Amino acid sequence: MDLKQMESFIQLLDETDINELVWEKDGIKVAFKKGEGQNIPLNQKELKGKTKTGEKKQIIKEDISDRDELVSKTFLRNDKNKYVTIKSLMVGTFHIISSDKTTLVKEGDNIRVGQKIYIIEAMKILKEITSEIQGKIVEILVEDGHAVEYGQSLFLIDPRKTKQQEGKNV
Amino acid sequence: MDLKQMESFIQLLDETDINELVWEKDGIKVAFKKGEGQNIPLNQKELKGKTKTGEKKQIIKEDISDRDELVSKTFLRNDKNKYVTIKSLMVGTFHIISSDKTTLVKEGDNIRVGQKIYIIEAMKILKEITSEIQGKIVEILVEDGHAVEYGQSLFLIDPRKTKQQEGKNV
Amino acid sequence: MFKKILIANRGEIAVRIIRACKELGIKTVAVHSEADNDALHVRFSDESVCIGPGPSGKSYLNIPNIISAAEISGADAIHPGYGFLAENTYFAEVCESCGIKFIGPSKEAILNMGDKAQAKKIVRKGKIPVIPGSEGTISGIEEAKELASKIKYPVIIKASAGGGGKGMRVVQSESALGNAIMTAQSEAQAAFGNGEVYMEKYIEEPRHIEFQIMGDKTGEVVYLPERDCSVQRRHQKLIEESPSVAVNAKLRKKMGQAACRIAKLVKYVTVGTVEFLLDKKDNFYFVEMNTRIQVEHSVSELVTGIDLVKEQIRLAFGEKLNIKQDKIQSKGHAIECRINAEDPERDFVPSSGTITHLISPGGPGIRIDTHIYSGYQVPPFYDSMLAKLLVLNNNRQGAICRMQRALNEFVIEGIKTTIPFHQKVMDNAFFRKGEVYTNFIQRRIWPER
Amino acid sequence: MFKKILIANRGEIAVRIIRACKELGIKTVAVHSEADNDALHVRFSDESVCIGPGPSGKSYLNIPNIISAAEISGADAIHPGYGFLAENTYFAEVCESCGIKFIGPSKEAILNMGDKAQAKKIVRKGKIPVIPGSEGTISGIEEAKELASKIKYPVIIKASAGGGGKGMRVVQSESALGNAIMTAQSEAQAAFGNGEVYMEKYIEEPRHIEFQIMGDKTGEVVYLPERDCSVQRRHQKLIEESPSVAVNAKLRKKMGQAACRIAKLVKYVTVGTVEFLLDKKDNFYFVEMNTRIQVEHSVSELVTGIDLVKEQIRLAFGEKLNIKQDKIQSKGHAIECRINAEDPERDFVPSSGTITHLISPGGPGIRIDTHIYSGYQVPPFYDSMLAKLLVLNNNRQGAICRMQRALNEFVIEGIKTTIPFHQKVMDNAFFRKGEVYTNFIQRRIWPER
Repeated sequence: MDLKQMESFIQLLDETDINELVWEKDGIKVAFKKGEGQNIPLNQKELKGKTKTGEKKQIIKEDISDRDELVSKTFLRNDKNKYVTIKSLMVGTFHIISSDKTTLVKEGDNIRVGQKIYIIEAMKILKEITSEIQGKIVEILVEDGHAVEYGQSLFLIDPRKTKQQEGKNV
Repeated sequence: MDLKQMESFIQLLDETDINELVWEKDGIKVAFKKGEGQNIPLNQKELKGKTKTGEKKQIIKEDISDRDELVSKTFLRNDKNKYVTIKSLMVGTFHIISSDKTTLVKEGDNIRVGQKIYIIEAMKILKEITSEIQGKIVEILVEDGHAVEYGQSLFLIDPRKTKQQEGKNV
Repeated sequence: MFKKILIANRGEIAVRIIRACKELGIKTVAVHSEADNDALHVRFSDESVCIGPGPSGKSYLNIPNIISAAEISGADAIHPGYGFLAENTYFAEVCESCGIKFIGPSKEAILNMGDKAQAKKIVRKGKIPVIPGSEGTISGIEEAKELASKIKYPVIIKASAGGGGKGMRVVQSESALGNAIMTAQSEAQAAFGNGEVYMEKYIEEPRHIEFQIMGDKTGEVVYLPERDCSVQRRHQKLIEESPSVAVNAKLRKKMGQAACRIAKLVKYVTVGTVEFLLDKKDNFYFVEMNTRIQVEHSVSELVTGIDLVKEQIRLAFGEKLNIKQDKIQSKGHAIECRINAEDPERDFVPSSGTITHLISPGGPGIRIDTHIYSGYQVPPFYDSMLAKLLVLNNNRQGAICRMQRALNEFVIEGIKTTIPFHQKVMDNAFFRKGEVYTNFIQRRIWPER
Repeated sequence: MFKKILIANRGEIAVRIIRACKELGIKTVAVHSEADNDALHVRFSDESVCIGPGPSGKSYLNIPNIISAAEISGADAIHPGYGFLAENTYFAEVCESCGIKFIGPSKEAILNMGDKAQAKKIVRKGKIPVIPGSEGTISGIEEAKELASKIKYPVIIKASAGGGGKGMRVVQSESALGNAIMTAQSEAQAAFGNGEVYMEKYIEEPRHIEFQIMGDKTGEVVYLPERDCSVQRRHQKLIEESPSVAVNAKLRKKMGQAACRIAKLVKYVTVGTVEFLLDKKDNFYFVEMNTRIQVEHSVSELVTGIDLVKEQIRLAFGEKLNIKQDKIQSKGHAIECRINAEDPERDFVPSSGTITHLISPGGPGIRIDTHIYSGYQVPPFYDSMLAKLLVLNNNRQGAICRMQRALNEFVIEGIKTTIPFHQKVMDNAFFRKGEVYTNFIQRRIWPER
């Protein structure tokens, strides 16, 4: 990084409300930090309150080179109140295709309470798991035949979807 | 990551409510951090600037049960631009009373540059130390015959006092 | 050798087992609760599987999830550590039925030694003394008198349902026996709703002396020099050392051989510990056998140079003992202090929270086994041990000095620890003289409590 | 025994000396620069005195302030550690004149061994081989040929003012000698402005083998098993081990006795080290003697169980050696890795800053000597060593495995360290086979550099 680059950085930084910037390459490390305390409008502060540490970490881990991906994930997370995650309470192998080759559920399916949605294989026993909620499957997060641990997210469910539909159906 | 990419990042970051972002790839590391919040009134910011860690620590070390003492010390420190501290550059025993029993200086004395103000005894040798500043001795911080280490504060000097007096004397 | 071992434990012992596996070139799978996501055993292992929420009943004791974790990770053995499932015969059985090697003795050995009455019966067969006393409860005073005169006074009357000193009476002579039994019975009735009592010979100021043994599948068993674990609080060991000041070479051999005999009686394979009470006249009595690796195994590792966890894994795999009894020698004196997250000033109440600052002792003759680090959050769900601080030196006096300086160096901020308690013990004149019996803490450290 | 010792040093060695003093019941005074206000040696000592600003020329090398600190604190001895004033005869003299015991050999011994030419003269008297070569510089080609044929080819021509390979030529036969001298002379002239060169026998792929010795005032001297310090970068040792794979019992005795003979020649009291180069045919040559405790002393402590710093203090006080030569035995194999704040990927450039996260290895067979902790700021003023990580195991293979797992456990975040370098070495097939000579790093690890 030369002086020219540095200048443009500083200008860029000055125009935004980014406060700190660290750039490291081949052992060269450049760090910028703006003065503390700056007229940030109230509404921005409010927005900030919504970003939690856990989420930040996740975003950081993702490959930021794919910007659309980043935006979509961020969108999902900002919208997380809308969706419900079904997590595994058992350790084992996740199956969505039953032994008779039928697929139990797929993305886009509406599921109801008590519906068989997946199978966990543990200690050579297949255990069928039924849903405790109703809604639409937005995403299936684990592939058939993969191992899952306790607390691992399996399905992303939009619980409002079927409510509306059910409303119509009734 | 080049400058172009960085720019778009910074813009992106500025538009979102993401606060912090670290990007690392093949030894290149880029970290952004936004301002922490903030319309702090200007006068408060100024006050903050004055409290340094080092000072805080010293105040904490003192016996806070004696509140008057604390206040006076704090006052002194807030006023520190006014006063100058003479520190020891040697390790040894501090003497303000010379071998012929005369006291070299006392609190309230005006001292001038080059005046013998104390003696350090080190390796059985007495070394006379002269002042490099002029002013009035506000406080002598070490008792005669006590050991001092490098950097230890010995005298608190009000450098303006003699200037005024000298003004009169001239 | 095993290819991959799942460690069904947490804390320092999980880390300890991973260390042994790494040095043996065996892959490791850590299982952990949600409260232990950032734990060192998770960080140090090759793979990790979350098996449940914080409370151990739902995670570290969750047999289906642990077995399933072994299956999905392809582990061919499970090391149970100590506590949790380490002496659970059902777990050992499930492992066996799933084709996973349980790293410990056979389930029959665990069963035989786990039931105290059964264990004593076996041990008596081997002509090893157990504390004499009534077979079951006593009721009739005449029967009691007869037994007492047989086992000789002093005797102690204990509540069958009891604990904590309630319904307990020491009797010095026959004239006091009748009254003592009646008081004990009514105290027991009041405290536990069960007035049954039994009688045992009363051992005055005994020491807790235990022998580490190792056995292989050919039936060979060796013992390591004894550990003295007399510094206990409510039967919880706090300080262990080796060798014991109370055991000379002759007694060591006698007790060690007794320990080996017991192990052979149950065809013991892998590592285990035989615990004895030792009275002031060098009489010793079998108390129990621990069929697992123990917290204090590291004391014996320090004095002998033997890596017990590696040996345990090797022996469980079916390898033979590779050291002869006469090659096992003590190279000095070792002491272990258990540093617990407890407040010794407030009756050892557990302390949880975040460790804000940590400085570990170092330099010559120091060993630390811990799972904590600066910034570590101590979860409230598990036992309170934070670290084992061990020292080795040429003799006991030197080891105490070294422990004192190590305790002084040990900085753990953010939570209360038992470091001040250990400093008090190391300073205590009776401890320094080696006059330590199982009542040491209540008698010498906090007599008022 | 001394009542109070001032430690004229910093970092791990200051902490190490404080540990020895604490175990001996001796009070300690730490001196420190302003950059070391929060250092562990300041925290662990009984008293501390600030002696100057960060740069060591004004603090740790400030003799008047150090002596004065000893006087005001009433210290009766000064331990200089290593580096700084440890081999400064003037400092030793000032201590003596002020009635403060300098913990080291006599100033005559330091002087005799400090001057390399003088040292070689003394050593030759003791019939111990030094590397053959010219007494001074060489100029005439005939003179050079004569010498070379006497000491036998290959020979090496070195710049008198030199270093870093400049003005250096290895010569295999007489036909190449003339040219080599001329090239070396002109290279030396260009590089150092001084064209003088000298000749030495060229030792191909030597090992650096050193012997720790201890001497008392009665003139008795003993040696400890050798340390192999061949893993060096620009004459800086990075890894040390004991014993050496290249030294058998017979050679050990021969070299150890030579080391003792040298120590006796200068009436050496306290601890010191005699360094040799060892060629592939078991010929060894005296290189120099270090008249102080060394960084790598801990390697010998681990294998022998002897506390060298305590012995050093005892011997300096005038006590006699309390161990006989035949009782000094190796109890296994020890390896030390120096963990430096340097970036091995960028030519070992020093790295300073704050240690943001620290996890220290632990468990069996690990020793760590360090002055760092989580939150510690590495000052830019001093040498870059952060920690010494040592392991002990039954044999070399086991020690390497243990070092590998310890290096894997060691987490130091916030600054660059040499941990990845050490991992690379432990993985290296030549290192594992023990084929390690002083050119190991350039030949086997980074041949391109």
